[in-house]
Amino acid sequence: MPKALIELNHINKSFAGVHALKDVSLRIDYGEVHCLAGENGCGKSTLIKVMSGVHAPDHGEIRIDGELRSQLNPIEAINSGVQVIYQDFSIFPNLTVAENIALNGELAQRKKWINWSKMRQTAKQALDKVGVDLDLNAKVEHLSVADKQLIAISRALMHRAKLIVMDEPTTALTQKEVRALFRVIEGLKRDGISILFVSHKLEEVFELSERITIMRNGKNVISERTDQLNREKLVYYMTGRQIDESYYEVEKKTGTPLLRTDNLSLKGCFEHISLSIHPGEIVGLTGLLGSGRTELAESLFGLTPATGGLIYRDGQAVNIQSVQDAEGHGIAYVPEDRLTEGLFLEQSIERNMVVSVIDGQKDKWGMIDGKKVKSTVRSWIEKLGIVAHSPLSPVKTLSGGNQQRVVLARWLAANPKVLILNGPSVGVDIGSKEDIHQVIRDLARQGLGVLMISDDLPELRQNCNRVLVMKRGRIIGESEGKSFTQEVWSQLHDGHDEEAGLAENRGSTA
Amino acid sequence: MSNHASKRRGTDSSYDDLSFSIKRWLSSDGNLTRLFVIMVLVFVTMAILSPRTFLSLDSFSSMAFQFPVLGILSLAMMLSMISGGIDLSIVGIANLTSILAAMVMVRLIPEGASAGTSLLYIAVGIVCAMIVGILCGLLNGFAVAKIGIPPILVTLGSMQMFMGLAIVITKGQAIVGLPEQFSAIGNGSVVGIPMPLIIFILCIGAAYLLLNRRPFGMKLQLLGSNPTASRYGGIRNTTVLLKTYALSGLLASIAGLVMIALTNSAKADYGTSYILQAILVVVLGGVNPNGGFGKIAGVVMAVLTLQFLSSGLNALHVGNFFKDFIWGIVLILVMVINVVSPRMKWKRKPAG
Amino acid sequence: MRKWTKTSEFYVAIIILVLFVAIGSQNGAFFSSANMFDLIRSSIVPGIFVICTMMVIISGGIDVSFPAIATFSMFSATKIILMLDLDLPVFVAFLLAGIIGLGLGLINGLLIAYFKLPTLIVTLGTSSMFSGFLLTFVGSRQISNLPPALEQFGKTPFIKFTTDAGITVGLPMSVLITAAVIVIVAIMMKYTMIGRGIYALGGDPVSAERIGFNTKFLQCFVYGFVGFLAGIAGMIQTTMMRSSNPVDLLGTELLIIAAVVLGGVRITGGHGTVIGALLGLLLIVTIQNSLILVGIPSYWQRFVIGALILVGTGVAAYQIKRSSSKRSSILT
Amino acid sequence: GGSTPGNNKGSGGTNKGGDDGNKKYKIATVVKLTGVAWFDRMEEGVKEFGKTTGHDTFMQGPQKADAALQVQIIEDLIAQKVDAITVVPFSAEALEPVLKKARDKGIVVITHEADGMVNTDFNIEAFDNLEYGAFLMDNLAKAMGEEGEYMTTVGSLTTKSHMQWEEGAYNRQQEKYPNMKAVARKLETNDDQKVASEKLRETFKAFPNLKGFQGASGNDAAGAALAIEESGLIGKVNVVGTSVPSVSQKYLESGAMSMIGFWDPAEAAKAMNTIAVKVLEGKAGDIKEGFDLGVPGYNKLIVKDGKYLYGAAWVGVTKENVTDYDF
Ligand SMILES: Nc1ncnc2c1ncn2[C@@H]1O[C@H](COP(=O)(O)OP(=O)(O)OP(=O)(O)O)[C@@H](O)[C@H]1O
Ligand SMILES: Nc1ncnc2c1ncn2[C@@H]1O[C@H](COP(=O)(O)OP(=O)(O)OP(=O)(O)O)[C@@H](O)[C@H]1O
Ligand SMILES: [Mg+2]
Ligand SMILES: [Mg+2]
Repeated sequence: MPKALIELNHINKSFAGVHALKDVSLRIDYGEVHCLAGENGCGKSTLIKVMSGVHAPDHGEIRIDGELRSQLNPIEAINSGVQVIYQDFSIFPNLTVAENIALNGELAQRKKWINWSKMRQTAKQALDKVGVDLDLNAKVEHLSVADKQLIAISRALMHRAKLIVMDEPTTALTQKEVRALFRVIEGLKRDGISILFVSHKLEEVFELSERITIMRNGKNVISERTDQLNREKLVYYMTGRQIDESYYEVEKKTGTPLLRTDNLSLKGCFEHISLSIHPGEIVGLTGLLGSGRTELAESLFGLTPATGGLIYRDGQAVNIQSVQDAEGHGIAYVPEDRLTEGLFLEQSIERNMVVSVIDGQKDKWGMIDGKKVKSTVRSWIEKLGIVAHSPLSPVKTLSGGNQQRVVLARWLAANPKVLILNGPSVGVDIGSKEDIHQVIRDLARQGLGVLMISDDLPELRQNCNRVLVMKRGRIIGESEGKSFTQEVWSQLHDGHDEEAGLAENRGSTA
Repeated sequence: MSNHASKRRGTDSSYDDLSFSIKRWLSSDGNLTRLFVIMVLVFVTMAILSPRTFLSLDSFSSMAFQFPVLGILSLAMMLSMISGGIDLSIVGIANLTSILAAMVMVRLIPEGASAGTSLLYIAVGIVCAMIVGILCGLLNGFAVAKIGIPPILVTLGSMQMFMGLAIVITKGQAIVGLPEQFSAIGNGSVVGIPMPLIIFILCIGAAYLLLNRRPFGMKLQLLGSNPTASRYGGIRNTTVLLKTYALSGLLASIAGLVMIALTNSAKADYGTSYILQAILVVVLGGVNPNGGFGKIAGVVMAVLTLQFLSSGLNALHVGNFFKDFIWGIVLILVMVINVVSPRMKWKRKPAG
Repeated sequence: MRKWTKTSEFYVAIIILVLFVAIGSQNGAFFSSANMFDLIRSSIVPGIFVICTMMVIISGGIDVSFPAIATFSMFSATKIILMLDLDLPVFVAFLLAGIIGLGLGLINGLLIAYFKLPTLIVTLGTSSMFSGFLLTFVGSRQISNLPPALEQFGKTPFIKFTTDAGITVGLPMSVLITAAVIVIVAIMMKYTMIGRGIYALGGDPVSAERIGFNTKFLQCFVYGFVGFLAGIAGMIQTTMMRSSNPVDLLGTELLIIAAVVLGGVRITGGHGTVIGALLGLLLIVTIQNSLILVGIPSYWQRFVIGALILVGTGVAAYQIKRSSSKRSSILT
Repeated sequence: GGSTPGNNKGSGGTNKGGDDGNKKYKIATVVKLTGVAWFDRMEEGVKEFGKTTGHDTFMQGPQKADAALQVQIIEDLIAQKVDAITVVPFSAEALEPVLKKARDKGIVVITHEADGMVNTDFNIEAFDNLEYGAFLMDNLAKAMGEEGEYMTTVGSLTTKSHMQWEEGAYNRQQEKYPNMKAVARKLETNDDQKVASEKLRETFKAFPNLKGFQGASGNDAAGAALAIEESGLIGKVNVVGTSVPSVSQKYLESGAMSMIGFWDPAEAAKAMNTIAVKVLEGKAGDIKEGFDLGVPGYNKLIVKDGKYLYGAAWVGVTKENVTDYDF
């Protein structure tokens, strides 16, 4: 057998009480695009952190270029040619774009002094590779999640790496950037650089990878050439069950819409938005970053009240100036950035779930009714199939998919009439995603109106009656849900105006 | 989907158990257990070092008169710290409000008032103090929540303002001669329990209900751990912060009232050393200075530990500076043990 | 170039200007060279403290022990030199104080880096320990007769001239030390890997470790360096006051932290500049040293200081909140 | 208060002193603050008294100047069942209840710097505060040639004795020196030399004709003198205040300081302890107008209302006699 670029043999790793990796082995050859797949929490990220020197394994060996590395640390791993795009990006919100991209290169060369103009140059090159244009001097905290992800990607790309590990690099990206990233990966592959790729989006997995390693519950299940696998097999290996692509079928809705907006606008963000959502409808909303879709959602939820136009709930004009107003009108919102906007990471699952309904869980003394809370929590854990050791453990100990369900449960518990979902299945594994979709569809069937913001075309296609496309703060088109394909999307979006070729001005839109 | 869910279900069965068990409560938080052990250790050490003075009834009664003020102030500090802030103005509020109360009780009271009348004035004084305490707290809360000034700056500024106002009002002098019925609060006992201790226990009870049983408490803790998420989660951050600082002000005014009852006089600069002590107690008690977490039991144990240490060392006639030295060592030792002991536990039984 | 108008430094600078004009219009003596020099003189020791505090806060921590370290270092160094009874050059005294400070700072650093203890708790604890130890075991009595070299250094002016009114106006040599510290730290924070590492650490400690910063070293460096600077600052205090007082400086930490935060150094870490921290200090020092000039009766002074801190920070905070909430339009 | 020392020394004194005249007592001295030169000196007196008389004497005090801490220390001392507490209150009013408690338990209480204290067996003052302030003013006036502008500082507006000294000085100036004028009064220095120094510089800018400075806290005069020396104002601005010789010697010699006043805290400690022993031995009745405690400065006590005693223990020190003192 020829020498592998990196070889992990019989790796074991435990955290306080959790046996995260059980005798896992992984081999990546030179110039190979390798995909690591598995459900949330099966140990992918941990395995990656082991090979990048962040975690030391309890047992097992790591070989890079055939050489045994017993005391691997991050800087050594980087110097051995292993670059990682971490799932949480690992970038610095307080530093500039240029620094975030160029700093660890300088660090790896053990530089003592900083040459700012050289750093900016390096950063510019790296960004050009991915084809994005960002203000190099902007602080990263003001950028959107997608931009942050692009920075993390650029940072990894600018190195003379032998292996680039990408832990879910596309979660926050829209179609445009995903395509750009894939082109870059093609280029890297031609240069003989190996890629280890983690993604829950199966189309991406099949499009890119040459070999797939599947993990389950901290163990290897199988490692197989991609052409030997198909979608069904992959899903089965990952989840141990069959998941069929299905579509949300409902009859055409008429009558008073649950929610209707009339020429809604917010200065500088969006204008002339008129849309309506009927009971039982799942309306998709998509568009590139900075198209104003998140701002629209946040206005409907009272976070940044609209400055013009009207909102009707059940035909009644309503004034939504605060989150409490929105709640009062039965509107719920699951934000896009789970970690900062959605979750109280250190707090218990229980608290995370009841936060929006806590005022309704009082006993006659005005105290929190422990029994009521517990039964609410338990019922939602069961309804959504949340896997947790105990509802009292911190929510940060859950995997991404389960965390997403907790946020969903929080708002479903408030019994909303209109549910706005911003990226409902970002970073969620295929099985969980299916479960979440089922929950949403069931609720819609019972009369809930859903506005689903997503970049995931299959997700929109499978779940939505209609899909709206936004661009530069306006709705520019609408499509039947089932026929919403890549082509339709491009047609709607790029056909809108001629300046479509211009680079989007990003960076200023947080 | 339901069969899937049932396959994965592994929820800890003790979750449904609503009954209270000290064992579970202590073991639910290792820090609390360790703090308890350390409190007992300090007590035993002091008892061994000076059994006759430290272990006497007089000594306990003396301690019981000493720690309630710091205890109540620590509760006030704890609330703001859970919200992710800090309240440096508590002592300022305590003095300002108690000076107002004292003025009502001393200056406004008519000459030769009957017992009933003076009780009325005492009540008016107490209510005045509490209302002003709440107002002072609201001022802090407004500056933090509405204007967006970092809490440490707000309360540092308002601390100076409140104390400055107290100096302006009193010209720096003490107000003396509080009615005897009022001093009884500071120096009297009910069935052998000193009044200040009773007031402290009442404050603990109220704070416990508020923090652990009222929705407000949960909101406060959630807000403290992630203010952005709490806004997205439908919590009125402004209201919660206003309430928090107002409560902190209220508790401070209660502490102030106990303080003037103990000293039978009110002055602008009483208890200034309590600010840092309260921070110390609160962090030793396990309250996260970044917000989100805090257990009242921890704070109470920390106050007691400090008191045992302080009275024990006084009994040994060591200098006060040596007390500082020991106190610093104990604080750091506690924290190191908190970090080291769970690590050791994992080593003993991995993957438990 | 609209961007720097969004920074807190900008607003603090504006507030300082407004304050200068307001005070100057009340009393022209405010703009006299004597007064300006006095403001600088008052900032010599706090200036170093502000730099220390800024570094610690940027690194994501907080240090309340620097006054205790400064006092410990200056007092024990003075005592040691008096005991040796040699006519040592003055830099030996500074070096000695610095090294003692470094040692104490490293205690903080090691506890924080290796046990991952919350910085506030560690420094509260060590602060109590250091000053307790000093006063119990080293001495508690003010030293009024300094070693000759120190006394001489304290008396040597850097600049000195006599005004028309016949007052000698000047600055002590130690102002050079503070200036050097400011320049060195400013360069270090901006142009060295250690400086950027401190920012990275404050921005996201986990990521800092992942991209290869030695975070333990960085934390030890920050607290050690700050200890060293505090020791130097303590010795400056001794030479400026021409006596070494073991309870001096204690209790100044909160105001220094306030000055730093006022200057736009974010208490949560990762953000801040030397200029900002110094502006914050200038604002506080100006307020404290101008109340008599403006004619505020002594009974009201404390109240006015508090109110000005609230108003100053309030205006700055409000402006920043407003400017950051303004989005640039995405509409065409 | 109508109480006389005789009926109040009561229980503690008689039942302890009764059996044996040579009984050794446990006497605690509680001071405002430890770690400052002043109270270090007092501790010397406390120790010396213990050594010469054989009583168990010791000194305690808070590490920060705070009434609440002092209350706590006394609470603990009551629990320790000492025979007598002699105390220098940070804030006299704040100690009334706890000292009452002490006396109720039969502990003898002697106070110092707490004129008018109710719950005490005896309060002994080194002197009358107003008179001491006037004494300092006389010296300042002399240095200033009885005319010109002057300023006064106090450690804190809440420190009663400082305020009384300042009042005494101001009253004396109003009475006797009409050509003098107070341009800034009672500036707070927080007992900090640096602050005192800055206050003088600032006041001088606001009032360029300033000729005099009177400081109350032990650090004020030295801070002001430093500023004067550095600003080349020696001879233009005159400084008097309370200080100790070891701190002010060099300024007195350079002329930056005209004169300092103080009383020897060691002697005050001895005086307090002597009175405490007298009361414990049941001889409180001896203490009458003109009584000699056998301590320098307290050889001819003035007695007011039965239990308020005054010595004449202040010392004025100038360049000439500063070397006579070694603390
Ligand atoms: N820092 C940690 N502390 C404790 N336990 C951890 C830690 N990191 C991971 N684990 C445990 O390791 C297990 C696997 O984690 P890991 O992050 O590798 O999963 P993953 O496969 O990357 O998940 P995903 O695919 O969703 O990213 C989890 O069950 C978790 O309990
Ligand atoms: N700090 C932690 N403590 C305990 N467990 C943790 C911690 N961080 C992560 N985990 C565990 O690690 C597992 C994986 O988490 P992670 O978020 O990496 O999952 P993931 O597979 O990447 O999920 P997703 O694909 O949805 O992003 C989870 O099961 C979680 O329980
Ligand atoms: Mg992962
Ligand atoms: Mg994941």
